[in-house]
Amino acid sequence: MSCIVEAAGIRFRYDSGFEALRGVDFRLCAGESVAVLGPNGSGKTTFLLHLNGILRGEGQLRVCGMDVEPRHFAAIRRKVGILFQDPEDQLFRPTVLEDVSFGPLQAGLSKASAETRAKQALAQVGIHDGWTRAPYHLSGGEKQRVALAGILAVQPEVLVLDEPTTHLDPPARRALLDLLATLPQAKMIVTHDTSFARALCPRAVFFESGRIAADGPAEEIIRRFRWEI
Amino acid sequence: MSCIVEAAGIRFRYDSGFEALRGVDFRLCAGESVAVLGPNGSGKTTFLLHLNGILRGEGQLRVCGMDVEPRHFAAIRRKVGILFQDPEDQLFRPTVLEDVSFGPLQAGLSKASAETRAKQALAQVGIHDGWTRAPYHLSGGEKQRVALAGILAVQPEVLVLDEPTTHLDPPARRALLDLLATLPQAKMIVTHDTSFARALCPRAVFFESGRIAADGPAEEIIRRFRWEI
Amino acid sequence: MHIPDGFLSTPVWAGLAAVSAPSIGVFARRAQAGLQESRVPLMGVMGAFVFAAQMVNFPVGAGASGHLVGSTLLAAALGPAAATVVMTAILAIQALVFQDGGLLALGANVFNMAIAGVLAGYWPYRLLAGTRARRIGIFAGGFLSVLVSACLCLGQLALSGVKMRAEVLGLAMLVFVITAVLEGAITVAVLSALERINPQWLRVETRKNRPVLTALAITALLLAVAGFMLASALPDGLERVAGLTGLEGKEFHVLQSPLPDYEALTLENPWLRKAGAGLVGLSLTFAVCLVLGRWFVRWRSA
Amino acid sequence: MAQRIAGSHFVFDEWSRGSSALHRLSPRTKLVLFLSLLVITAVWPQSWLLFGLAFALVLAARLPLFGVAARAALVLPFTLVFAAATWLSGDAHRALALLWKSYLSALWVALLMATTPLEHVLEAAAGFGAPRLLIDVMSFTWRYLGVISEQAWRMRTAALARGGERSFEISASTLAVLFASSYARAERIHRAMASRGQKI
Ligand SMILES: Nc1ncnc2c1ncn2[C@@H]1O[C@H](COP(=O)(O)OP(=O)(O)OP(=O)(O)O)[C@@H](O)[C@H]1O
Ligand SMILES: Nc1ncnc2c1ncn2[C@@H]1O[C@H](COP(=O)(O)OP(=O)(O)OP(=O)(O)O)[C@@H](O)[C@H]1O
Ligand SMILES: [Mg+2]
Ligand SMILES: [Mg+2]
Repeated sequence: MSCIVEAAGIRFRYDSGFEALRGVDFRLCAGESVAVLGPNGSGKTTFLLHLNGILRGEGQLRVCGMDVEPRHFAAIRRKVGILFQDPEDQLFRPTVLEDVSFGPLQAGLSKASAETRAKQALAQVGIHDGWTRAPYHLSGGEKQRVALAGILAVQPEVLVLDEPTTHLDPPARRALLDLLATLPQAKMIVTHDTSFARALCPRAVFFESGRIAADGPAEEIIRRFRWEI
Repeated sequence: MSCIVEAAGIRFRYDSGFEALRGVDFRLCAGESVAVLGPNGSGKTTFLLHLNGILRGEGQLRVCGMDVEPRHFAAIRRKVGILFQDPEDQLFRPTVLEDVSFGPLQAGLSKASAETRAKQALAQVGIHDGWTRAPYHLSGGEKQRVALAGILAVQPEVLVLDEPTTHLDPPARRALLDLLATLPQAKMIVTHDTSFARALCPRAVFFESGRIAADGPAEEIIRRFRWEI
Repeated sequence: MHIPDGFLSTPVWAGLAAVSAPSIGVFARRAQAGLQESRVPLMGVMGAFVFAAQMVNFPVGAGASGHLVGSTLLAAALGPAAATVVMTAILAIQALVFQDGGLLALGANVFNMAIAGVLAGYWPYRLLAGTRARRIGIFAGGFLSVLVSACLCLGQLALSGVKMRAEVLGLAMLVFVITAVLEGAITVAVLSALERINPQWLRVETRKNRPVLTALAITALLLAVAGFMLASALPDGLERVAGLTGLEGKEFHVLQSPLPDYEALTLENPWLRKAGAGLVGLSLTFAVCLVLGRWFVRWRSA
Repeated sequence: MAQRIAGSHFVFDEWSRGSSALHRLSPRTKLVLFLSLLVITAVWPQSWLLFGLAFALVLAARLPLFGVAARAALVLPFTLVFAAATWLSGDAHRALALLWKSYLSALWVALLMATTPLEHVLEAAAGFGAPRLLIDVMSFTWRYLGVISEQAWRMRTAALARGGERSFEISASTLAVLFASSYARAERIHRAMASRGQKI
């Protein structure tokens, strides 16, 4: 079977000597949505950063059929779209449109077609104007949507979201839920918001001190670890 | 009746000219717990920052029987403990223990008794070691706990918490819920997490574009504004 | 200490622009050599950090307070070449967006604060960082970076004919010395706190012998002292210097041939003569810098 | 302990998104134009005549006259000190010249920035040969200026809220922690850039 992510025995130690991952085994197939649950400090964010080679530990890791190695980084980073925890860190260009077209431009598109792509992605997240606004003029929810558009503009095969609902008010959270439900890509969603996880992901994995302690139906995992909020 | 917070007609305009508060009326009495709900950008955080004089707008504001004026700031700040939205902002000392003992030290305690106080507060939030770690290396949830300990160590009369659960995993969130339920102080809790609000606060106020649009039983307000997550 | 436009005479701002522009080019190339991609956001965010840090007041008693300038801190954290580039970015943004310092005077301000200030701050740190006198090195760095920038600034103003009475000058010097002591003290306090958090951030260069930087640093120091002495000794210094070096005569010939119609104007207008002298100086310095820059690049790659 | 970056600091950002002829002029042309005006102001003794032109341009660009004039006035505190010193040394004429020259020059820069978004000014400067690294650093510095000074302000607020007094030591450790947090932020930004396929 062709899987998008195949990880086996991933181990990683930070410079400080702390061993954040201690043998992670994980598979994700096309079109699947997985919730990534687990306590604070269990290594969820650290694991995500391995998927496109930003952190590199020991073990076997293949993404979209390629080993995660420097010569494949460019290709892999086009297929894996990671949305980080703080949208402020992702909007690093002076205007919304420039920011969203950053990815396509880096992928070698012309300026014009990168901007067309960016506008499509912005429309997908429900932003139809204000393209020349600067990021610091946006509200928290808008920042998050622009950041998501920046990921979508690269047309990745898998979306990886790190706590996408923090700071969103309930209507904005519902809007994000609806938006994500319409996107066809495979998804990995790190979240402490179990009702969000349950609404989007039939499957869940549970991290515990640097390992995946359980993998199975989201309902069951939430019940088993008493993870209900 | 003696009320801890009495606010009438608070208006505030940021330097940018944006009018973030447009007449807020609010009362909080001893032992009460109030959930502060409302959309992103409706002025919740701005209002909290008025309670101990960090921002100063127009209108009448009395806290613990004192007008919020420079000559009362020191006294008021010892009675009002504010937990900020982003724990990153709150941890401004080089180590965890120093950070938590900052408040007691400023209140005039000796170094030794300030540290004892700090260790008690850290134990309350479930941190029993790692006192000399640098706050910036902690995971999101750990930061939030340290920040909360910093507030508890001052033993204030009213706890004002701005989105205290955003980065907490479900067990930590439950622990915080239990902890807050046992604390006798009056509480104001800004949150988008309605089940947390409901579990802790019988009463809720709802902010909307710089005003309190509704004040009443939490259940009713959540239903009325369709604020369920 | 950010000199606005309108203060410096044309030869001074033009000359300094001609020195600064290619130097920044050299520093940028230097900072980029062996630059991991991650350093660009780091440098940018550090620029924003210094900007924000400059707004944090340090109370020193009696209701007075000072703030950090940051050259030495930046040099310790990023190395001198990158620190120079970051300081230049800050100065340019201050000139463009905050009307703090002029745009034509940017060359002068960059020279005073980003080049001379950073180098004067870095060298004491570099020399003493590995020894027991570490704190003294840091203090001296902060102190010198501010004092050198201030002296250069005063010197250039005087050179441009902004007259100041001795008392005023003395008062200004006093203020500068106090600011410099404060910068030293703040830098020591912040760096010590940083060391407790993570000592890896503060780099002590292990590579030895960099003759160009040493030379530049010493030149900067000498220039500062010379500039200031000149400023206090000779109120209308440039004319004297021009007279001494014979520039006064030459610049006339240079101007004469391409602009014959304006000959009378040229003769009568001292400001045009000055501008002419400035242009000559500018081209000369620019040429020198280009040659130096080329040589430096070749020397680096060799 | 920390002043706040006021929203008014971002006022150019608003103005520069206008649509007058001056706004639409190519940024390179504008850069050359305003640099020339600055040079003329610097070398021409009668350049105060140009005040008329400056205000005409402000109106032509449909900018608020008072607002732009006030922006340019930010230069005055420094100027006033030195003008006073010059006046004291008996050169009233020169003192006056210092005042109007620096003010007029500030007006030109304010006009440039009020009609051209900063990122376009930077692109134009890069087109004229400014080092790419410097331009990139400026762009990042400008982007995170608000974020980090806001954070500095909130840290100071947090210290005050816990009864902190203004003190040298607290300011120093706050700056150290702010440095640490900025360092971590730079790391996260770099990760975000790399994740979106930034070429190496
Ligand atoms: N740069 C770093 N250096 C050293 N240790 C780190 C670093 N970043 C994270 N850690 C540590 O690694 C562990 C795993 O961190 P990680 O961020 O992956 O946790 P997480 O599962 O995402 O937690 P959370 O739910 O709180 O976000 C934590 O204990 C954290 O303290
Ligand atoms: N420093 C500032 N300068 C200018 N405007 C500001 C500033 N801080 C906040 N605002 C604006 O004031 C409004 C109210 O902000 P506030 O932070 O109080 O909202 P909030 O209700 O806490 O929202 P959230 O739920 O997202 O935290 C927002 O529109 C915001 O953009
Ligand atoms: Mg995480
Ligand atoms: Mg808020």
